[in-house]
Amino acid sequence: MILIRCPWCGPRDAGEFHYSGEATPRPEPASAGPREWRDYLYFPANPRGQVTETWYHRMGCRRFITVERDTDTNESRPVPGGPR
Amino acid sequence: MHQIIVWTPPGRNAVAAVRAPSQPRRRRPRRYGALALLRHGLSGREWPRAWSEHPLRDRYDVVIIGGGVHGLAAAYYLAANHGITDVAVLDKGYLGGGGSGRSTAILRSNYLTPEGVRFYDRSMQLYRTLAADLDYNVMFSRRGHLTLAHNDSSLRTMRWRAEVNQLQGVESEVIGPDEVKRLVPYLDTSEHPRYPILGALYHPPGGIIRHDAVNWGYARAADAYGVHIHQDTEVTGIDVAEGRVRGVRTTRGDIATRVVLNATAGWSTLVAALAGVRLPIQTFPLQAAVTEPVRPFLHAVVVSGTLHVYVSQTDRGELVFGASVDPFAAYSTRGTLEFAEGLATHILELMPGLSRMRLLRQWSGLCDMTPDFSPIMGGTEVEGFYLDVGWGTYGFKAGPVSGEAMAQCIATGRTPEIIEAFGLGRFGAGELVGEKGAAAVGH
Amino acid sequence: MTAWLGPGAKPMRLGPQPGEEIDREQPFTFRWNGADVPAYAGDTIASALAAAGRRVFSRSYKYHRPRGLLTASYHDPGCFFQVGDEPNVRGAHRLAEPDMDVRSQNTWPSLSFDVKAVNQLAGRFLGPGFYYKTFIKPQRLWPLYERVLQRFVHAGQVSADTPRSAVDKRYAHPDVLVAGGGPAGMAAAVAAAEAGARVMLVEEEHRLGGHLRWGGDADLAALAGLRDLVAATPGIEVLTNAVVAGRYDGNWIAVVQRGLPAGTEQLIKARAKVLVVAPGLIERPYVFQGNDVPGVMLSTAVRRLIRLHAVKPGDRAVVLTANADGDAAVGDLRRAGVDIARVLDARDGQDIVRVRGHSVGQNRGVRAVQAADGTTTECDLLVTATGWTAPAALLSMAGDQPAYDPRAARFFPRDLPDDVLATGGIAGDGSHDELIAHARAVGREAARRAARLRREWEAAVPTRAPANGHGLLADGEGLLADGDGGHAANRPVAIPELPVDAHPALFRGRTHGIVDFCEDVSSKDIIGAVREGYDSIELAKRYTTATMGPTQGKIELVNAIAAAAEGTGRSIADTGTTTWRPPYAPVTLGALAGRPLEPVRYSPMQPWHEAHHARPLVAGAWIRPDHYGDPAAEVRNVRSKVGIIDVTPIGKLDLRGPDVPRLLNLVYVNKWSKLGLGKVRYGVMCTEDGVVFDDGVTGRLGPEHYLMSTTSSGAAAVWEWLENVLQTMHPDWAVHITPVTTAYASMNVAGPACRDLLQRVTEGVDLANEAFGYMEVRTGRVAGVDGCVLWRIGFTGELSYELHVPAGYGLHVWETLMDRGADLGIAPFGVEAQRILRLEKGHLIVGQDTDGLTRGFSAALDWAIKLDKDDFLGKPELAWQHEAENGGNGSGGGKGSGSMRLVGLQPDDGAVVPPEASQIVDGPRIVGRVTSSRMSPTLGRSICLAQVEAARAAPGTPVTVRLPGGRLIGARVTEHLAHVDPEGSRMRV
Amino acid sequence: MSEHPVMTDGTPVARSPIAPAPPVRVEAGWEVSGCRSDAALTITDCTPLTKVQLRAPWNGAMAKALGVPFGRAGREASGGLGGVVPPGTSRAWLVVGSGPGEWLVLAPPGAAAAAADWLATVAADTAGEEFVSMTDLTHGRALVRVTGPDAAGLLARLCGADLHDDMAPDGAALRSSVAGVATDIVRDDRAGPPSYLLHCERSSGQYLFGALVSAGESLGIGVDGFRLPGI
Repeated sequence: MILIRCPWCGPRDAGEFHYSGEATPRPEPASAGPREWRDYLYFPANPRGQVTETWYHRMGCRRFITVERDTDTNESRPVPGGPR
Repeated sequence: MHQIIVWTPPGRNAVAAVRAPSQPRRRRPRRYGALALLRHGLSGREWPRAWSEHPLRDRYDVVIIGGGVHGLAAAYYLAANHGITDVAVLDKGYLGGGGSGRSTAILRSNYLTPEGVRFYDRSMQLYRTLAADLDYNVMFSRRGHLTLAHNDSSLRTMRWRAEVNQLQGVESEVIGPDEVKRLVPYLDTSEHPRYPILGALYHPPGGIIRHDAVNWGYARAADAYGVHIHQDTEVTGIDVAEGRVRGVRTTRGDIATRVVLNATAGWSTLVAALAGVRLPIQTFPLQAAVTEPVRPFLHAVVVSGTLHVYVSQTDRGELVFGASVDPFAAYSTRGTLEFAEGLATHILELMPGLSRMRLLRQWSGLCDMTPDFSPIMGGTEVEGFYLDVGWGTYGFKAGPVSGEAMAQCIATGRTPEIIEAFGLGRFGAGELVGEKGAAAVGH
Repeated sequence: MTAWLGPGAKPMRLGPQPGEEIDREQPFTFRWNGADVPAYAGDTIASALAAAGRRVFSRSYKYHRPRGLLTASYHDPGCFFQVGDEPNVRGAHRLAEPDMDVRSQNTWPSLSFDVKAVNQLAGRFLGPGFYYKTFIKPQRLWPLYERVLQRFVHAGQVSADTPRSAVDKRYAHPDVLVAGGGPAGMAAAVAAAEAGARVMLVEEEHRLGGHLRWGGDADLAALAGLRDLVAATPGIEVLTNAVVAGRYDGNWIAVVQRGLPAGTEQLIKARAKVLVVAPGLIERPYVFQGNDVPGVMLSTAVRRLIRLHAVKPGDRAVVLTANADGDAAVGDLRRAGVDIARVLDARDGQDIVRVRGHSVGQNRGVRAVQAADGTTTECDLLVTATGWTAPAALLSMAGDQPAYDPRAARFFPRDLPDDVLATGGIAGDGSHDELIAHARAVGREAARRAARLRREWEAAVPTRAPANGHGLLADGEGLLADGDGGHAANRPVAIPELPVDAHPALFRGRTHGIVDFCEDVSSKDIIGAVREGYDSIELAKRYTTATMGPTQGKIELVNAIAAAAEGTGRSIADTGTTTWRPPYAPVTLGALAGRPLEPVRYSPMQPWHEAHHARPLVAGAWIRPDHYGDPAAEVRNVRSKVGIIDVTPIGKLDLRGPDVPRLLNLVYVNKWSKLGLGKVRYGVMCTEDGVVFDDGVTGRLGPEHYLMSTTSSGAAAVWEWLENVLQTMHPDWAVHITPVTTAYASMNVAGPACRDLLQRVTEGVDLANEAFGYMEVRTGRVAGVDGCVLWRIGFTGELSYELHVPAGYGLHVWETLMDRGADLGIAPFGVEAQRILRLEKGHLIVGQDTDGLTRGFSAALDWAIKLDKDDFLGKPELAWQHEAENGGNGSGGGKGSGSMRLVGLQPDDGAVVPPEASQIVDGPRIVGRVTSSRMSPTLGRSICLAQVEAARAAPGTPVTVRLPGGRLIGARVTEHLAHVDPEGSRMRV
Repeated sequence: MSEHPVMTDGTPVARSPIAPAPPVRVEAGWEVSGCRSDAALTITDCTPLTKVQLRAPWNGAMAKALGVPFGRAGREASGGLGGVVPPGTSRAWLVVGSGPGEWLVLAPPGAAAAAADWLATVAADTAGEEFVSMTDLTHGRALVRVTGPDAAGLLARLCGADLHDDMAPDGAALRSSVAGVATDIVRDDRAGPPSYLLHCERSSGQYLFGALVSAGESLGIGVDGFRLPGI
């Protein structure tokens, strides 16, 4: 069970969270064409190494938090400048 | 055998233009069989190498990245079906060290969509005769495959699959709890508060196979045709110029080639990126585990999508378990305890009698998940760069048909009908394949 | 020579030994293959059998050679027994118990006479992977061969009747977890605890002490001292007969406590801040011809037998020794009265060639040993002490790649992560004092690193009393306050280098022998496999199955690597090692599963449903009434009189704030800006790919107060979805969402008489049609309960009110309605009746009438989807689908699933109900499927909803439905989705 | 079929999702168990307590006025909580910082209106420039109290959060998974042995209670009925 360092609750088991994937900004729906939109929908960066992603602490503070995680080692830390 | 690469104008395919010998020359290794065993047993003579070692050439007609079942099968069919033998298969580790060697080796073709069913059924056909074709016993064991339904909606999906399967001529039917109990007496079919067994999708042709043997059999047979197999050879770069492939760089030297097939799993986005191609893939670990052996008691393959678990018993008496992919993306293959816990919890929901069996070993492989639980096969915007990736949790069972189709695709420069639905273009066009429904557990 | 087998076997129990772990005051007997065997408390099954003169315990996997004691430890491959209904019990570890029923495994018909032993003769033909090379043709025969292979399965049996164990798991949060309770582990634990750390000390054997337990007087004295220290030091939790089964990311440690009643185990999940690995070393067998003959034992095995269990291992022994432990074994054997026929010292180049055993008759043990100098010595016991294997599993799981040191002929840690340290034999050699000093330093350093992490974590949690500042301990406070002093807390503890003693590299002698005793794999097999091309250690392992058996390499790995290296001509270091996978030792499924914990949810009216024999339906975690006996009658009652259904599981979200309309506008495909007070509206949510995700109604209870309903299964997902929108897209919006699904007991009262009924029990709400119209909401007092919410909506297509009652009063209100409605003919209805009613009404169910790719327009939601809104989730894809389907240039492309359409469908023969999922075909081609179907009690004919190609969606279009089994029937697309009352007049009265 | 008693004042009796162990009595309008236990480890169904949720900016004026930060629970102004205490309620009300910008007020049965009034006054004092909302969750949640020296040991069988005194001392409030159910855990010793309030979504109450009782069997857990004021 990897440890997610919740900026609100402190270190907690990852099982308390719901992984909601890479943090990608939503394109401007008015202007986005199919290519851009489907890039956003279907084409993650999927890096090997550091990735910035969003987790939902559903069993805890129920905040969506931004986490930097290494996809090789699973070491993670909250993104600096988090809520607290 | 030397071949001349002729320049092919854009739009046409490099290898399609290779003048291949009409008859592939096959250096037959000494055949296996009972007699051979006897001979070697008596003489005590050593067996010839299953495949030979070669120096890395500086040019090949076709370079296949990934020495798993997909890459090896593609190499074998390029040679056997199309006479293209100037082929190198590169693997950064040992043969079948990736998904092919970590798979739970379950075979079935009871998918949800017609294109899926046709595709996997062709794979089953090839698997059935593979031992004889490769002169290597791959131990295909037809066991019957049961997908349990614990609630109305999964029972509905089972019916859906059964109907589609039958329309494609695939043996598949929905059976009731009593029939399920008859096939698998250890299952708890009593009034279960939470996960009652309401029925199952029964797929008699489904079964298991010895995954390593499949890899080794393809390697040995491809080698016999002159294909070069290079282990411990990692690709570090892919040269692309004027929109087409020129060569690959490896830890053991550079290779000039017009055709590269990306047949990797787990690393496919990284390999594709070397050629500047982006893929709609996220990589997740998939874990499996095996118990200590016990006397055979489980003959069918049992799957529960709701409980995310599947199990079969090997000829050695071990239970082999699998589940769905890990809950978050990663390139780690160290495995997790929660997988083992979930597995045990769920298997005991199904078969409470097993609580004294012991888990012996767990392991983990990497799965490339696509948005529609279907693979990505065919060409790319980079000419000569082909994809056989995105296999999620169901790549092993597709090994032979993928090899056959990709070989045809590369040799003819045309996408075979059987894989038309799986092109990379579908994501940009928003035309996803409808396997989503069936893929709760892709086994 | 004594007969080693069968009745009359000669007792081998010795007189009392110093430090013996048997209790002679507690004798008892247990059953071995049906015969009584005497034992003392503290005996393992195997030690009791050995004391009774038994010597052959099992048969080997492939060749069915007789096997006896080898290591006399948990890993002993010859001692797997069936105990009652428990298979593969480690007989050299499991303590014997009175009346235990122990049986040998893998023997048929009997242990002494085993017909499969013929394989020994066939052995030369059954080389590694022989099965890959035969049974190839004819293929139809393979299944037959397969069944034969299966008969050779080498294991015990499980029973379908074994009760599921229900032992609770346990979480632990030690600062330091020490894996291994030998001298080093004990010293490290004490040092860490002295430095203020909370310590968990885990030992796999039944007592602390490791090799000191079977050592000489000095060892026993040292052991007593260490045990006293552990007992006297506060803060150490000691677990014996427990094993550290795995180390996972985040120093998540799996500890398995064995020896609970009836052979059950408990899983302990420890979040250790620092892990100290101190497993000691495992003695390695020597490879030579006959090395698996019963009577060939390791030096540690004979010392354990003599000193722990007072068992004489044999009468006449030859000893091959390469180290001090071998020498010590010689002494122990002498003291035990074993006649030492010969001592071969490998350090002087002496060696053995082969062991000859009795191959016939009762005695299958060692007969003679042939030495390298050509001499042959008669004996019944051969003891080898040829070196050690480092159990590097935990290091490897921590990401380390242990390094081989040819001088010591074993592997050592290479580089470990910050939160893992190693001490004891796995880290090096040296005197007892040197090892203890190393262990103490490691323990203190572990405590220091743990303290650093503990301060970090304490600072990160909001739960600590403001009194201790924000949780930051000043250096020296708390941990490490005593002894090393605070300032030391950030200075690494100097860990002394342990010496590494030279040891002769002994793996294989001059002949070939067994490497993997579980799998019957010989050195010849491995070398052959390597030469055949399976030349990486991983391929060789997979091809020969060496190290893949129950011991998982713990005793045979290095010998296997050595054989592979011999085959390739590479060095052992270059050959490398296979990756150790968890668990370190096998763990029962029962322990991993623990007590079944499956959350189950009940509505407040559950007692009533049970009392009225409702047939339960499992819906996710909810248990709901499917029906109360006759769904069709329940339907008719709703259409003619009044029915009541418990719909508590319907998701409910309480929405408050000025920006709620903006939220609704964004997440629903339809418009919400102008929802009046007291009004209710149906809404559909799509995901960003335009696929239908959930639906429900939302009502406006107050100026800034809304109540949203979702599907039962979608409740949690929709809540998370909305929070996601608010927190990540619009943190500026003032909206508070509170899940209130079970704050209300929800019941739908439906049917012509439902208004009469409600009028009898409702206060403060005018139920008249003109005062409280269709698709409106009110709050009031029902059956004396304040704060009830009444929706007037019509999922069933009848006049109906959905009541949401404060949950604590749900049962009261339900029972009141049943009482007061009796004369109106009220009857409960279940989920099945509701499904029929909604199907008659043509209401879709998300996930049944739609699937994972059904975009909004394909669900016939054209009327709801407002593409003229600036934005809503999923709009772009829906806009492109619309464009593509309405002759636009289709820039978005995608027939995709856009080509399908949800329609009403009626079979030409109204008596036929095509089962749900029946396919709609055009010749061989699939052009749609039936998504819902029932016999309509109201219309007396079969009705369906179906997904068909858009081209066939026009009302009146005839289609062909393929029934299961292949029969084809005709059906026709209906004008509306609704089969009953398409105008909706019944709901609006 | 259970009869449904009605209070003298005509209002019906409320029921907890947790079936009361007999003898069943009515306390403050709620059906409760009348059984008593003198076991060292006890479990009590406290569902009848009033539970009012407050939402406001986690670091705004309302938060300051309440004086209870996220992660802590408090009854009085002292102990750094510096908050407002409803007049005349002294120790009777428990204010829990249950989430960032989320508070839970636990009060004796039937005090919902009073609690709301009090919170409204507090909110009013903050000049109301921030968005504040209140929801009565008395019927929407189940509430259980486990008390005894082994209480933390019991929870350690079902919950992965570190409840050692240095991480979760008296007055700690955290939400985590207990037996797979999202649960507010409030350490509330009341100057006695360690005691934890467990607060979860109502329909899982019976399941959670059952899981705690079975996990507590080997620790000799006893069921102790609800007693006023109960907080």
